[in-house]
Amino acid sequence: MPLPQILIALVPGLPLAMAALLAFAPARAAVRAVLPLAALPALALTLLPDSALLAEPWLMLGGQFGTDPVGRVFMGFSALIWAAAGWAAVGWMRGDDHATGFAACFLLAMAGNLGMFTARDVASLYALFALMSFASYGLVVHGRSGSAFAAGRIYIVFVVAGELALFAGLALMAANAGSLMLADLRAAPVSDIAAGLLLAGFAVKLGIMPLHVWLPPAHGAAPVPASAVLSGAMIKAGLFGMIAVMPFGVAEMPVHGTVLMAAGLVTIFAAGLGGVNSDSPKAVLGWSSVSQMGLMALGLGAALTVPGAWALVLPALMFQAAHHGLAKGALFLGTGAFGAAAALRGSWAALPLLALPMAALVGLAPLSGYAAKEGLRAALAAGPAGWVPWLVLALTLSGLVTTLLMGRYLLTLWRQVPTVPRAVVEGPGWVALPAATLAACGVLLLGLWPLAGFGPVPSSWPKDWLTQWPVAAGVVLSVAGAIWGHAQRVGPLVLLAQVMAPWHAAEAYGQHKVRMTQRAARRLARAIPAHIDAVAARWRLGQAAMAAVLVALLAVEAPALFSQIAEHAPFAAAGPDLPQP
Amino acid sequence: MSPPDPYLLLDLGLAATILVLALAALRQRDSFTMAVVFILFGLLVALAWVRLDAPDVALAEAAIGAGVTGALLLRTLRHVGGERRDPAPVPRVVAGMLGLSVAGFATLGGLALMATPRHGTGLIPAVAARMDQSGVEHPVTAVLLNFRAYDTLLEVVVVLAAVMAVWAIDRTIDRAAAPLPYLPGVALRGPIAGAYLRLVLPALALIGAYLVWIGAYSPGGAFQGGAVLAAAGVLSALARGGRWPRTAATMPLLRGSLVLGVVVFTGVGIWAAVAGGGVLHYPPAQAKPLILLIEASVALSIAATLTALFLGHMPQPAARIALRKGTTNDT
Amino acid sequence: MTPETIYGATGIALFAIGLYHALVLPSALRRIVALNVASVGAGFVMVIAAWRPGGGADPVPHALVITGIVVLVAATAVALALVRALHDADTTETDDTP
Amino acid sequence: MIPQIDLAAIDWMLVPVLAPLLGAIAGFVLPRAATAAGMAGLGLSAVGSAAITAQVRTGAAPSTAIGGWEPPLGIVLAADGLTAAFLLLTVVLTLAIGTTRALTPAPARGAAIFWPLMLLLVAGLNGAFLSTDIFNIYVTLEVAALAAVGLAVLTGSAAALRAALNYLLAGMLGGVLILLGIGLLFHAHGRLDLAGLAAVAGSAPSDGIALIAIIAGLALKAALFPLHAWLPAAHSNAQAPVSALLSALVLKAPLYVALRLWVGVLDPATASGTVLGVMGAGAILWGSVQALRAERLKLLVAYSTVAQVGLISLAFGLSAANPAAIAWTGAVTLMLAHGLAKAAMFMAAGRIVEEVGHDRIAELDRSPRRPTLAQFSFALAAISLIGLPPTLGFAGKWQLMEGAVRADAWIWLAMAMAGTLLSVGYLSRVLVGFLRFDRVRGAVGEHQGWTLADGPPLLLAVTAFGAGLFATHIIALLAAGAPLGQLPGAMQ
Repeated sequence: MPLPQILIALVPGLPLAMAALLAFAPARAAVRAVLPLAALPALALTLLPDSALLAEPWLMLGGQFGTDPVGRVFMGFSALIWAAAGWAAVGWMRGDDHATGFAACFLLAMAGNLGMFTARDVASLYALFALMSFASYGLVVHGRSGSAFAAGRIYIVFVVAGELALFAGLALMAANAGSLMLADLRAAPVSDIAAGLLLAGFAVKLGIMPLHVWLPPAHGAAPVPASAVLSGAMIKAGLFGMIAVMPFGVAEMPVHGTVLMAAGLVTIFAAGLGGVNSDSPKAVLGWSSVSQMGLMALGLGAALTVPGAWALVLPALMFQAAHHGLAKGALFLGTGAFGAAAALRGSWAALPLLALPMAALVGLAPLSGYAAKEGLRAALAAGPAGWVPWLVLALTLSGLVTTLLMGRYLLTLWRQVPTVPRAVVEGPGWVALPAATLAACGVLLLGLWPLAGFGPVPSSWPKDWLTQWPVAAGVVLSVAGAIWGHAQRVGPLVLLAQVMAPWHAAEAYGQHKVRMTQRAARRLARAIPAHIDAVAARWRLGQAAMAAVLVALLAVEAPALFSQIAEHAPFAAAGPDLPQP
Repeated sequence: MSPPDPYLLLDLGLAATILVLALAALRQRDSFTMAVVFILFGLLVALAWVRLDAPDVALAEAAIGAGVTGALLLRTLRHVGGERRDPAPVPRVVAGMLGLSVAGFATLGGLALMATPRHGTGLIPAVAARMDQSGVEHPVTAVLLNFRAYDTLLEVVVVLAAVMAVWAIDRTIDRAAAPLPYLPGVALRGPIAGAYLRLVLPALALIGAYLVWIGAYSPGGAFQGGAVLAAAGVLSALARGGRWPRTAATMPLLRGSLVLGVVVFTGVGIWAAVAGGGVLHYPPAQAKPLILLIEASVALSIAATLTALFLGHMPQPAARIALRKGTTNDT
Repeated sequence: MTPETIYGATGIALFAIGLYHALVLPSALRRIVALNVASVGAGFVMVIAAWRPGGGADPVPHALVITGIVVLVAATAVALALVRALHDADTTETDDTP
Repeated sequence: MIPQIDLAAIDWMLVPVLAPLLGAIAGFVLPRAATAAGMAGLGLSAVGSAAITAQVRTGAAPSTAIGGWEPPLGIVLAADGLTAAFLLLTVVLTLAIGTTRALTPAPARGAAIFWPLMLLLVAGLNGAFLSTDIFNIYVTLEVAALAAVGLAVLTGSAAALRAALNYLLAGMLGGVLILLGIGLLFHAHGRLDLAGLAAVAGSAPSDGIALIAIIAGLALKAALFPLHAWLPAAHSNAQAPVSALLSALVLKAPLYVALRLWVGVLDPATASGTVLGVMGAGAILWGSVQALRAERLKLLVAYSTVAQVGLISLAFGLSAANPAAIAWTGAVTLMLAHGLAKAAMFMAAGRIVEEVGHDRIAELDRSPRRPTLAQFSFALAAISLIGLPPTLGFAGKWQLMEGAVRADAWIWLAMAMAGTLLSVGYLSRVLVGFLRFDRVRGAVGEHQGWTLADGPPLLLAVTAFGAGLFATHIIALLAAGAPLGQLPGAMQ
């Protein structure tokens, strides 16, 4: 078997094999120590130019795997993030009681996430996507705390709902297309229901409002290395899924496009509000991810409305995904580094590490974030005419939102220093070095992008420095907000209480209502089946059912029966009898 | 048009009586009367089937459907001393619904049956054409033991499965506290009963053997003969108070006689396969002796299994029974 | 009217009587009897399927009915054994056995 | 001199019936050797089933006229892909259950009688799968039914006796209904072989009534809602290996026969399919709701069987919507998946009860004893039952969905989806208990209670989980040589 095909098999195969090895106690320590290596086949495959095809007709419903330029871009940055997070996890999990379980979930999710970029058929794509989603549950609840289980509960509810929507949508598309190959799916016409189900299913992973509910708590609850891959790599899987199955650039679906764009517009700003009201630094980062995914929704919606724009939108979205993944991964790992530094009494020491990815995220020139925004701006300009001004405005203002969120992030970081395990305090390099690597890769992205084969890097050097105004405004607003908030805390508390009183009252009332409704629902859920049970017993369900079944079958068969009986005339003479022997 | 049937009135009367007896058996208050009416019902059904040119079936219904089932019913009633009714009967509304739907089903079914012409020839020519290869002269026996012998083999297996299931049920009962399994009060003991048994048992055995033998030529056969032999077995068991013989040595012998029919049947089938014909494909020359061999062993097994079903408990070594009778709450 | 119609109707009627009572009767013992009645009804249908006006009946349905009778007596025996065992179990339950 | 035996020329068709039969007799006559005789019988029948499957795979359509008598007079045994799949399922499940039984120390009651009864059950089921004669199928079903009742009482509790009585009465009623249907069919057409009936069925007025009687009888035997009242008690009060047999295997026989009659013999366009589909939908909802409420683990698993049987019979509803489009292979794959997963679940549940000492779901997370392997098997089986990829359940559900989409049967599709969602709900009740440790009093002994008996359920669960990877093979097998007509909608 040639090398590329071996690598394709290894992309999900190596992590799965390592996960299987964890079942053997003697091998556990060794496997946990080489966690980052599991992402190497994917990295290597990214560098191979050819798209190799590996067909496994025996696998599930006939699996086919291969690489193409889009998949390789996703695989490249995702594998980098997985490797860095794995590296950090080696240190983070030292001495943790549940380290083996974490490693198993981590490897399974990695296999799903990296493997799905090579899938060429629906069943494999869905299977790997589901593997990633369900294995991540283990990452979210790893802390075993009440809040972790609460976050996990919300997470799993959304995952199951999303998987159901995806399953139904994919089955519909596959049936329409008459094939299980993704390429055929993209070429076939798609029904509105199928498109809606698919967009909704993948949007759950992307965290586009109103399907974002699970994301901030989950990203906040997971341990730092897990948050990094959740936010950096895994939510991009939703974007890849949409690109892989939907007929972008072919079909024109104005309704779906409009809904997506509207959701994106809301997401960008509402997520900002959510983040500013959040108290935990990692949850703030989660909200920031939601806000950034709103940008993705804008691009996708524009391309659905005007298929011609897809040629521009696709590279812009991929660049944005790669940039955001690397920067966000670095920031999450950096949060861990900050915790370690704070424990060593040198919070400031971690700031340089955080500065670079933060600057990239807010879109400061000449970093990758600015380039990403410029690319997206150019692409959106080809979108639907009526929407373009709004889209561009939203894109510009998103810089302001992100800056505010970063300010909030720093503030909460300072107030609520994240706790880190002893192993990381003793060796801060375990998180600092991977974070720095990812940040550096973010810078290198500008240089490496042309190799991906999607044209040159969008301009990263602004012609007019005034375009940076949202960042400046955001910084000013953040500082002002922080000062004002501080003043409020020490100042006239009574005034604050009065201002906030209606809010609190409304909140308490709402909570009370929700609790009552929940209790009533629970009581009903218990009472109704019990009542039906009692009635069924009293009325002898078993016996009455026989009557019901007989009547139903008779009713269904009666017309044919009557017509046949009438045809044969009742009491007909018997058929020809046998002559006497 | 066929000429009017002189027996038509008899048919109508017989049919009406059968229906009335069925209803009477089911709606009768007293359980014992119910069992007796049910046996009567079975005998009249047998009569109707004789009228319909089905003497073999009639014999089977009389011996097994009425006789064995009736004996089982009476034996159960004796054990439980009357019926136990559900505390809450089926509500009238449900019963009414059921009655309506079953009546609808029956009306439509009856109409459809009337409207359907009976299949002209059935399998009569198919059987007639192959009778000379079957090894026996009686067509029903030819069907049971040659043409559809596989069905009959499985039928014997069903009876064997019933014995195993009954013994499994018997195993679940805690005998230390439960009533003794046998039938006190119906024991056939004393000099008169003994003389009666000495007279009746050989006669029954003779009748059973004759029925098996005659099956090759005319109505009769393994199942009917086996049922008569079972009557002999039950009577001799009643002479011991409804118990198996006490000697533990009877265990393997008893189990052997229970499975004898299946073993011989299967053995002959496999032998035929090894001999080259295929499973249960008797060589025409040996068909008759083989069929008689199978019939004899199946009849013995049927007799043993029906007796076992009637007694309803596993044979136990004598020592254990004595222990149980002596002390009720040992260990 | 022929014996076929008379006994065909009798068979279906017996089946219906048995089916109805197998579902509504209050004691397990009677339900077992009712099932036996229903099975006799099914037997009637087969016996008239075999019957020919001039004599010379079809032997195959006869064999089937015999098989059906034996199968049903086996099932009846098991059901009655269960009735007896349940009776014993309930008797011991009401006693003050530990 | 060694006699030359031509293996290919051996007629394997009766081996899966006669081998367990002889094993049962040997075990019955020699109770001390019951285990050995039982395993030998199962092994020999496994060889026969494998040989038949091999013949089917090569494209041959093996069939044997017993005694050399051709239909319509004689009885013919025949095998196609569908038969082979169910023979294999029987082999895998009975070997696993038998091995568990052989590995566990014998229980006090009914130790010796278990083996002959189980082998008679296997003989009956294999006979039903292989037969092409409708009366012969009735007799084989009765063999299986009586043996199953004998097995169900082995726990010896009064509850088990009561449940077994209801089980037997339901089975007898079903059998009598089927017998009436057979009588009507013979009356009108004068034959009993399925192939012959297929050509003429539907032409006589009484065929409709025969169809109703047979369907009602089979539905009663398969515990299709609302005729399921006997099932939960019978399945939850039996010993664990017996529950596994009853739920995973015995229920499949009437479903298999229904499928055979539906696809091959009766008129599939009949609107009765809608009735069966509605019953299936009711089963999904009712079974799931009861499973959500159940307080005992085994009762939950038993109710989940009710729901899963409903899911399988949705296929009949789909066939009413558009007979040409429905993928029966999906329904069959689901049956196989449910068989494997449910057997693993019941046996794992039995192990959990053994280790923890009770099966109250609400208190499972309080137990300091955690039979980890059994819990793992249960979880894997649950994943297959829910139908997550790459399990066999997923493969089945996927094909069923595709059939539903092609038939434009939106309501049935929504019902199947609801069933999936509900199964996540009730199974997660149990799985969450496995994962929680915060309510344990005392030290947690995570690795207590590994015994050899954990092996077979684990193996079954892994098979149910991993077999989805080889779904194409299963689909190809189902499409292989079909004496009664290929399953419509088979994917190539």
